[in-house]
Amino acid sequence: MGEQAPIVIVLAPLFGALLIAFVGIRFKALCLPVTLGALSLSLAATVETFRTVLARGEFVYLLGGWKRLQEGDGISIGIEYRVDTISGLVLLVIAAVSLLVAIYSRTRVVADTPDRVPYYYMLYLLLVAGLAGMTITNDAFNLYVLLEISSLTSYALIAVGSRRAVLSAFNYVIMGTIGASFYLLGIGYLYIKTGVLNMQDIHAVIIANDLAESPSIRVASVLILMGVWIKMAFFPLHAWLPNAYSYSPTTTGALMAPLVTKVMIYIMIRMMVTVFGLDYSFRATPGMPLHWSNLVVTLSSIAIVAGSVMALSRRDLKKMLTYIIIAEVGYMVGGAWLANEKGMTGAVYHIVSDAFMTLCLFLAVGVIIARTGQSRIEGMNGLFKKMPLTMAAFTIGALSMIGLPPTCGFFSKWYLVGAGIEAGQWHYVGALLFSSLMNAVIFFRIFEMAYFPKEVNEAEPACFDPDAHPLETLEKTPSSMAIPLWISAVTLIVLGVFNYTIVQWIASALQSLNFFPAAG
Amino acid sequence: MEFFEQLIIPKFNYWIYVILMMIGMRAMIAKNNLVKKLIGMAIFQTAIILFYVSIGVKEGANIPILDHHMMPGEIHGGDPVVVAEFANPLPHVLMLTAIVVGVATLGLALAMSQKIYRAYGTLEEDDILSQIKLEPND
Amino acid sequence: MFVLMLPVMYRVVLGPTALDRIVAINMIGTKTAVLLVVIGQFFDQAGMFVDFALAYALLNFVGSLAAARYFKRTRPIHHDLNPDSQPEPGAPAI
Amino acid sequence: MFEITISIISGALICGGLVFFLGAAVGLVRFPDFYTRMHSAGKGDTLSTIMILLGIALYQFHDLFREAHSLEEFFEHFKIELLVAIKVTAISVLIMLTSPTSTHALMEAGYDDGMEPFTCEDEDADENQNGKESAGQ
Amino acid sequence: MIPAFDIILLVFLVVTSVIALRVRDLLAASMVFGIYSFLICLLWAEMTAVDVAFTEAAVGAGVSTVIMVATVYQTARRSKD
Amino acid sequence: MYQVLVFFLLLLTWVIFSGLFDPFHLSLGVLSCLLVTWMSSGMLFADRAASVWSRGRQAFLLIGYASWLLWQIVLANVHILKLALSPSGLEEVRPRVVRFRTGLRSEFGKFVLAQSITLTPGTVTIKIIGDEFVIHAISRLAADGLDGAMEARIAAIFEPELGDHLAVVAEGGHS
Amino acid sequence: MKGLALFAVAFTGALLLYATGDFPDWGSLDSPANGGELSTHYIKEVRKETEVPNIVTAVLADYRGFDTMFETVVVFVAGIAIIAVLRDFGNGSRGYPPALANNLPEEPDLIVTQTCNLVIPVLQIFALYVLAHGHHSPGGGFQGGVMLGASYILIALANGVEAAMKILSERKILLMAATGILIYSGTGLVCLLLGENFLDYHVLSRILPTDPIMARSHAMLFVETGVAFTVTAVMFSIYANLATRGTLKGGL
Amino acid sequence: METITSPIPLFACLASLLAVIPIVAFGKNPNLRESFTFSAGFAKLTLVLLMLPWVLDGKIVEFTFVDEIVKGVPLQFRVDGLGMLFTLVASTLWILTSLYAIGYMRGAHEGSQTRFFAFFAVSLSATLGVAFAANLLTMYLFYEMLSLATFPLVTHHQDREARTGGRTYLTYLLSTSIGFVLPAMIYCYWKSGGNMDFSTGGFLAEKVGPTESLVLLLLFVFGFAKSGVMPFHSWLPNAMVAPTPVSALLHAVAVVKVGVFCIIRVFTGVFGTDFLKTMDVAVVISWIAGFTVIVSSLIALTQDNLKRRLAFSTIGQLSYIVLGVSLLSTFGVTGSILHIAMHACGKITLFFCAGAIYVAAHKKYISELVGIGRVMPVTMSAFFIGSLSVIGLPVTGGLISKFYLVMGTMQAGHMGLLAVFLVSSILNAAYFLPIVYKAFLCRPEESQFEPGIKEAPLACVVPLCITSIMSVLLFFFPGILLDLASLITGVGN
Repeated sequence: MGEQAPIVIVLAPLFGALLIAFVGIRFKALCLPVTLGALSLSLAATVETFRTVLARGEFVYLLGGWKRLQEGDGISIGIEYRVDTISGLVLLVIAAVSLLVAIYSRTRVVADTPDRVPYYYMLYLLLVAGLAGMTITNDAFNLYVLLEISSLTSYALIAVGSRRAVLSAFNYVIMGTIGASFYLLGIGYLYIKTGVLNMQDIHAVIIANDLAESPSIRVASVLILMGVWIKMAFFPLHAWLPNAYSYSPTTTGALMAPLVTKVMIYIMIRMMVTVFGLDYSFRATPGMPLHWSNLVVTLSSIAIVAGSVMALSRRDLKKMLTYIIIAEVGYMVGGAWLANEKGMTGAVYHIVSDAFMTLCLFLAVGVIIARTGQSRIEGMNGLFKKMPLTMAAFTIGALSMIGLPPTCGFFSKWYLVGAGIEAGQWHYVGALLFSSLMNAVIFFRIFEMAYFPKEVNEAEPACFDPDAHPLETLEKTPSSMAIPLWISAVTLIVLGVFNYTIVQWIASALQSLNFFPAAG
Repeated sequence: MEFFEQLIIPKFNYWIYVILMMIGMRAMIAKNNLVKKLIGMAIFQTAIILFYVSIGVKEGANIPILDHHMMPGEIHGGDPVVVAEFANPLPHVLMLTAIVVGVATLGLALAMSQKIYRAYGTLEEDDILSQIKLEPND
Repeated sequence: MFVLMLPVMYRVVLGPTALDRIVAINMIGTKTAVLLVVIGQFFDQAGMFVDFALAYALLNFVGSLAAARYFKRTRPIHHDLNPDSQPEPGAPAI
Repeated sequence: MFEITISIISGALICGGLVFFLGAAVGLVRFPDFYTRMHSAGKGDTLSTIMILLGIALYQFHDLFREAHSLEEFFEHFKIELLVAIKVTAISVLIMLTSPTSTHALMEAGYDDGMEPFTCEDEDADENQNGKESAGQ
Repeated sequence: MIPAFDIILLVFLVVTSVIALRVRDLLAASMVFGIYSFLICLLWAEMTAVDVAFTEAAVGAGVSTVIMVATVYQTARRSKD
Repeated sequence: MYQVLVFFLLLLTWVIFSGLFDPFHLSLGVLSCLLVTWMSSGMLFADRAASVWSRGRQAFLLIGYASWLLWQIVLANVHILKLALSPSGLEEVRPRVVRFRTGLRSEFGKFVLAQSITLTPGTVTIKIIGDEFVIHAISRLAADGLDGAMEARIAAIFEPELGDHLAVVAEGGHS
Repeated sequence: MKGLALFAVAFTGALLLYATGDFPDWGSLDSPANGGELSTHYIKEVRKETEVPNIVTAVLADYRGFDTMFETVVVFVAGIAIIAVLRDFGNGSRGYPPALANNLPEEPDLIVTQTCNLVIPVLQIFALYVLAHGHHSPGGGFQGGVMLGASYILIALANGVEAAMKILSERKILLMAATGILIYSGTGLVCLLLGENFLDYHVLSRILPTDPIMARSHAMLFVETGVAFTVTAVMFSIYANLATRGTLKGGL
Repeated sequence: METITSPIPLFACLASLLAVIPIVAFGKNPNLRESFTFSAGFAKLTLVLLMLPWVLDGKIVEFTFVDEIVKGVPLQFRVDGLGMLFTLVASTLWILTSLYAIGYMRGAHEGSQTRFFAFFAVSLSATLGVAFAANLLTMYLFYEMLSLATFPLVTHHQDREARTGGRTYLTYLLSTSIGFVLPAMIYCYWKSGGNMDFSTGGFLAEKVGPTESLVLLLLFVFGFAKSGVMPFHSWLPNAMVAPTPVSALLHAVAVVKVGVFCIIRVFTGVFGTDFLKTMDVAVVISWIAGFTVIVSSLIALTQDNLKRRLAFSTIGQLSYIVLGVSLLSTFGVTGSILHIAMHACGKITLFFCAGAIYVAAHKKYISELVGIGRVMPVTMSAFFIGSLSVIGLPVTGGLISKFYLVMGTMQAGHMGLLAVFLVSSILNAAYFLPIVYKAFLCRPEESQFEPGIKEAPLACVVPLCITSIMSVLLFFFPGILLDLASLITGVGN
């Protein structure tokens, strides 16, 4: 079982989707159990894989049994999966988050998309399969295919929402296609110079033929980065994200917001580390006036500040959260490009923690919307009294977002700030702190609103368009929503307290890399 | 002139692909009509496919299908395969996938544009935006 | 053959109406099938290329049929010489 | 000898096809309205395609008598070439079937679309039993 | 590959793509896009990528164009640009 | 019976396409033909009850007709060529819409007739409404050429019982 | 917006052209991609390892079979997604503008119908031929599937979508699409159950009466069939939904 | 130094945290609820007292939750003299405050008492956590927890005023802690090579240069804004919108003392006084603190609201402590540590009194208190004792700590700062004694009180009596505190 576990991670959701296609269309009640079963199986396989990785270190699964040439030393002719602790962690996050959101979705999917439940769950499962596959694969092109699966499913998952959702999904399609195409082009540029597609082989060829200086490789790296940045909504390229996430159905937002951008960041890290190599990524290129990584870190500082400021100016909870996501993306990109081990560790750790933070907040907001029927900040009056448990979980998520101990948000900030100090990137440190403060302001504004009783307030228009489903509000929070919310909230603290274990796992994967301090 | 011989002629395909890609991308970003955007998207994707297929071209090579008499099953041993005789199959494989992805994306995007039309009664981006401005927004 | 395609392209470009273009397109499509066979001859692999020339011929038909059906299924547009100035008759008024 | 004959015949067919194609193309440009253009396109296209294809089909056999080591190999070649020729012929049959259909379909589309055919009211209009129909109503 | 074919086709390709994007009648645009994919298909065939060409033929002629026409049918035919 | 016929026709098509005669591919062919027969056998022929022999006869006659038609097509093209290339060609373009009624009953017959009209010089079928054909002719000459000859030939193939009646018309018109 | 777009496009173009000078010449034999170990291996060893003459098919369905499986899933996703986005289950018409004036009553055209009746079986048998002969000539599951789907589209074009839906109903479409992937991944899964890695077809020789190499070849046919199933169903479904605005009634 | 590993610190900390559960669970039954508050308080005090002998023996009690929460830094409790002293004060006063709170809350008919008591308990846990923290990170963790846990207490009334107060409160506390302390802390972590344990010599000693240490010191001093050093002081007067028990315990004892406690920790544990002495930078802090002392006293003079006056007084007194520790002299540090306890007892008395006055007479302003000594003699006597203690007059504990502080100034040789002490003492007297004077010595006819007013409920009066007595007792028996303080300064008593 342990040997085959990596493939089960991807196959379980896939077969789940098929099963829904076979039986779920007729028996709608079976959709959710099938989904849950598939995701649980996937989670189990992930845990098993992760245990194997912890026991044996990085390991490789050969699809189709095509071994590398020359007794395993040569290039890879098939497709392989490669799991190390970092990808294992990301996989764990994907499996856990998707399972939680699936539980959460029990009442929501039926409410949001009453007549297309089976389709929704099929797309849901396939999105998870795509994300997991992206994380685990070691083949640059296979990654593209899986990227497209996850993109297509996410377009559809967004577009099943209100009519604004369709519009934003369309924008997402345009942006996403440009992003994915850039990625594909980048792979093409790599392929034309190296002739291989396996990530490690590409790296080996670049090193062996000393291609790092060649324009093609340089352009390839830019293209891949641009592509991945578009997909992760890195600041100047973020325009698609806020509308897409905030107008989509609750479950979609709760699934995509924690996972999609994070997986893209993981892929960026993967590209930097595995394909191009740190030496390439962080070295000052002679022809360039600007230090490569300096530039990116500066960009990410801008992203952080801009994301926070934009988040502050929103009056809609979901929108606000989406802008916070944009800021958080800046955290991780900047962390990864700080050119030191701490930064990379922090970035990976932040992937994990941010996934759960976002999850917690989105779930909480989902509950709030389900209960109050709208998501404007003004509408949150007196929520602490009305739904104390939800608000408590929301508070934990918010505190984590702000970065208060002992939640995991604090520790990721800890590593990132530490790395920023070490790298001497003061503006990045400043941006991090600034965004923490902004988050504090943002969330305490909400707390205030929710904590203090209602003051005079004119009729607040709902942000949903009038022809969407009439939002019927629930009398009490169903346990299918409360339990995942609380699990995620508790996970935030657990992740925080045991952050060092996680960081050690990350470090064990990074330790073979030869990090060096960035000059300047 | 030397520039011409060195950079343009031997890499003609690559130049055209860049041009096509720019055309497509500009349409994707700047066109007002959603369907036009999608046509631009399709052109953009074919440009990339063109790039890949161009990678795999070999001077004087034939299509990457072995002749029957080269198959060991038919006549044992067969002629040795000369690599230069066959085009590089790998880009073709990759592009098959890319085409499929392209058509899938196109279909989905068209479905969305129909739904947008149903909701807003137009496919022009600026009209839709002006309608949205009238809606309650955050 | 390509030279002969030029006038057809001329119709495609200028066209005045969409139908003119479609006619031209249909023609190009058929010729494409032929060209495929010709290319097959170049590669001395006609057997392979004939297959998809055949596919092409069949599918080209689908394309024109769809276009024709479009006209059949829409309300007639009253044509004058500048069709681009015509409003869309089916568009809901919003 | 055989080779040359085959080549000449197929060459002639192909050239004929090209000429017709030229006619069709020029007609497409010169003719005054959609319907007449349709005539040119529909017919010229069909025939030129068929002719070129038949030419190619014949051309398949041009190297039938190339060096063959055995009779078996000869038949092998023959079989392959025959198949290709039949397939090419099949394409032309299909085109013969589909091309007029699409011509017709487009014609009808134009007709339904209310496109005014450019007609000449001849002096002997009454010769047609049902009279002329001005389209579009 | 056949360089002469290649160059002609590529030039045609650029022309067609520009037309497809400039025509205001969306139906015509989608049909021109059909030509575009014919040419692309020829191009692939000429570059020895038969399988790709086959796919492009099937998709471009059989599906892409038709679904675009279907969309134009279900939405508006005129475009502002 | 009908389906068996269809099956063998399809198998013939398959063999033409395939050109591989090893058992593996043949069996695949049989499988596919069965599948297609099952899926869409209803489409090929309208009259399912017709005997094999009558079909054979029809097919045979159809081939003869086709060769005649081919010649007509060549004529048509020469006509077009003339119109298109000669400087005075455009003068002769005198398009008109003609309507006439056919005596053919079967749909397939009508279909073949319409196709033939489209392929013959100067005329294109626009519409078939019931028995009435709406035809666009490019010149007066072409419109005049629309006599019953073709109809008669078709009738001879598909609807022999009609044939005699029509043949007379054809004789008259053809001279 | 326009200026920005122009800038972005120009920037990208310049970037791409910058690298073009670095490329190996077009069509060169010894560029890394063409002369590299990977493609050389595929061309040289394909007959030894898989016994499939069409190298593209071999690479597609075997060496990179996993890619292709997900390619099929992409198609499946597209089908599902379009249904999920567009499908109008009859109760989803709140607040939409009144139905377009476009839907005229259906009147099948004799000529078109007849032609289609003749063409469709040929198209179908040709599609299946393409599918079955993917090993020897260009084509394979995807191309065959698209053509098979196109044949149904043709039915819809000739006789209206509803007529075509009678032959291939929505439920059948879904089942068929899912079956396709099931065939593909099931083939892989059987390999897994037989104790080898996913999609490692040679192990199928234990249950097929062939040697491991031929097992690969035959397994490729299985998976191509799977691809064809999915593609057929989805292509038709895409058309049917788009043509009818998701109502599956009337429409183009 | 002997180390004992024992979970008692954890239990002590958890005692109040766990009490939250029954408090919330029995929210409907006030008496039962408060009995849990009390039992938790006593349990906590008992646990703390259990550790006291060990600490006095010079042993250190340690407990580790998480071995390495970040690399090289455990999540750990370590009880040493300073922490013990602070804990002792806090847990003793909690019991008294609880008693007082019951009286006050019921007397003033406040709502949401369950929430009040629950967060009260949480705050106490956080305070203990800060006190026990073995390293900077653990301390920071509980510091933030305290900020958050007190927010609902500050904004207890949930009205507009509370909203403003709460907003100011959190803005100051969070922005400084995130903006200043966090980067400073991470910088320390990086500089020290992954070690954050408080140690007598300071873990950062010899690792930073003068400029860096000055910047870090400033960041810490301003960052721990709970200490109220100007210019980050204004949250404190604003937080006085809270119910008086909150002001009393938290803003006289727990919260503000946590701030200065942290600063003391930074001086002693992070940098080490010896190391700081080698670089002449701490004097900057001294002057800032001195400035705060004077200015806040002057402002206090102008305040009419009793609680606000007390608040400004608190700001000044806190700066004494900061000043004391920044002198880096043994006496100064000792004085600072002692002042935590002394000022706590004094100031809590004063707050209790203010609360009692409010409960009994609904008076908030000093100008309204003329003659109140006649109707509420017990309360006002206690008020008098408290003022004495805060001013630093005998026979109260305040004298002792002030004595040490002045000694410390002289030891450090900063005569200017000595002047600060003197001036501020005079100012202290100037803003407290008039109140007492007016309360007792005004003519009866000036009294504004109608006859019905009498002493506040017993639950209010008893605690304030006890605290005032404690203030006096501390003057006579400061030994145990000195012992504890000497454990930090390393000087035998």
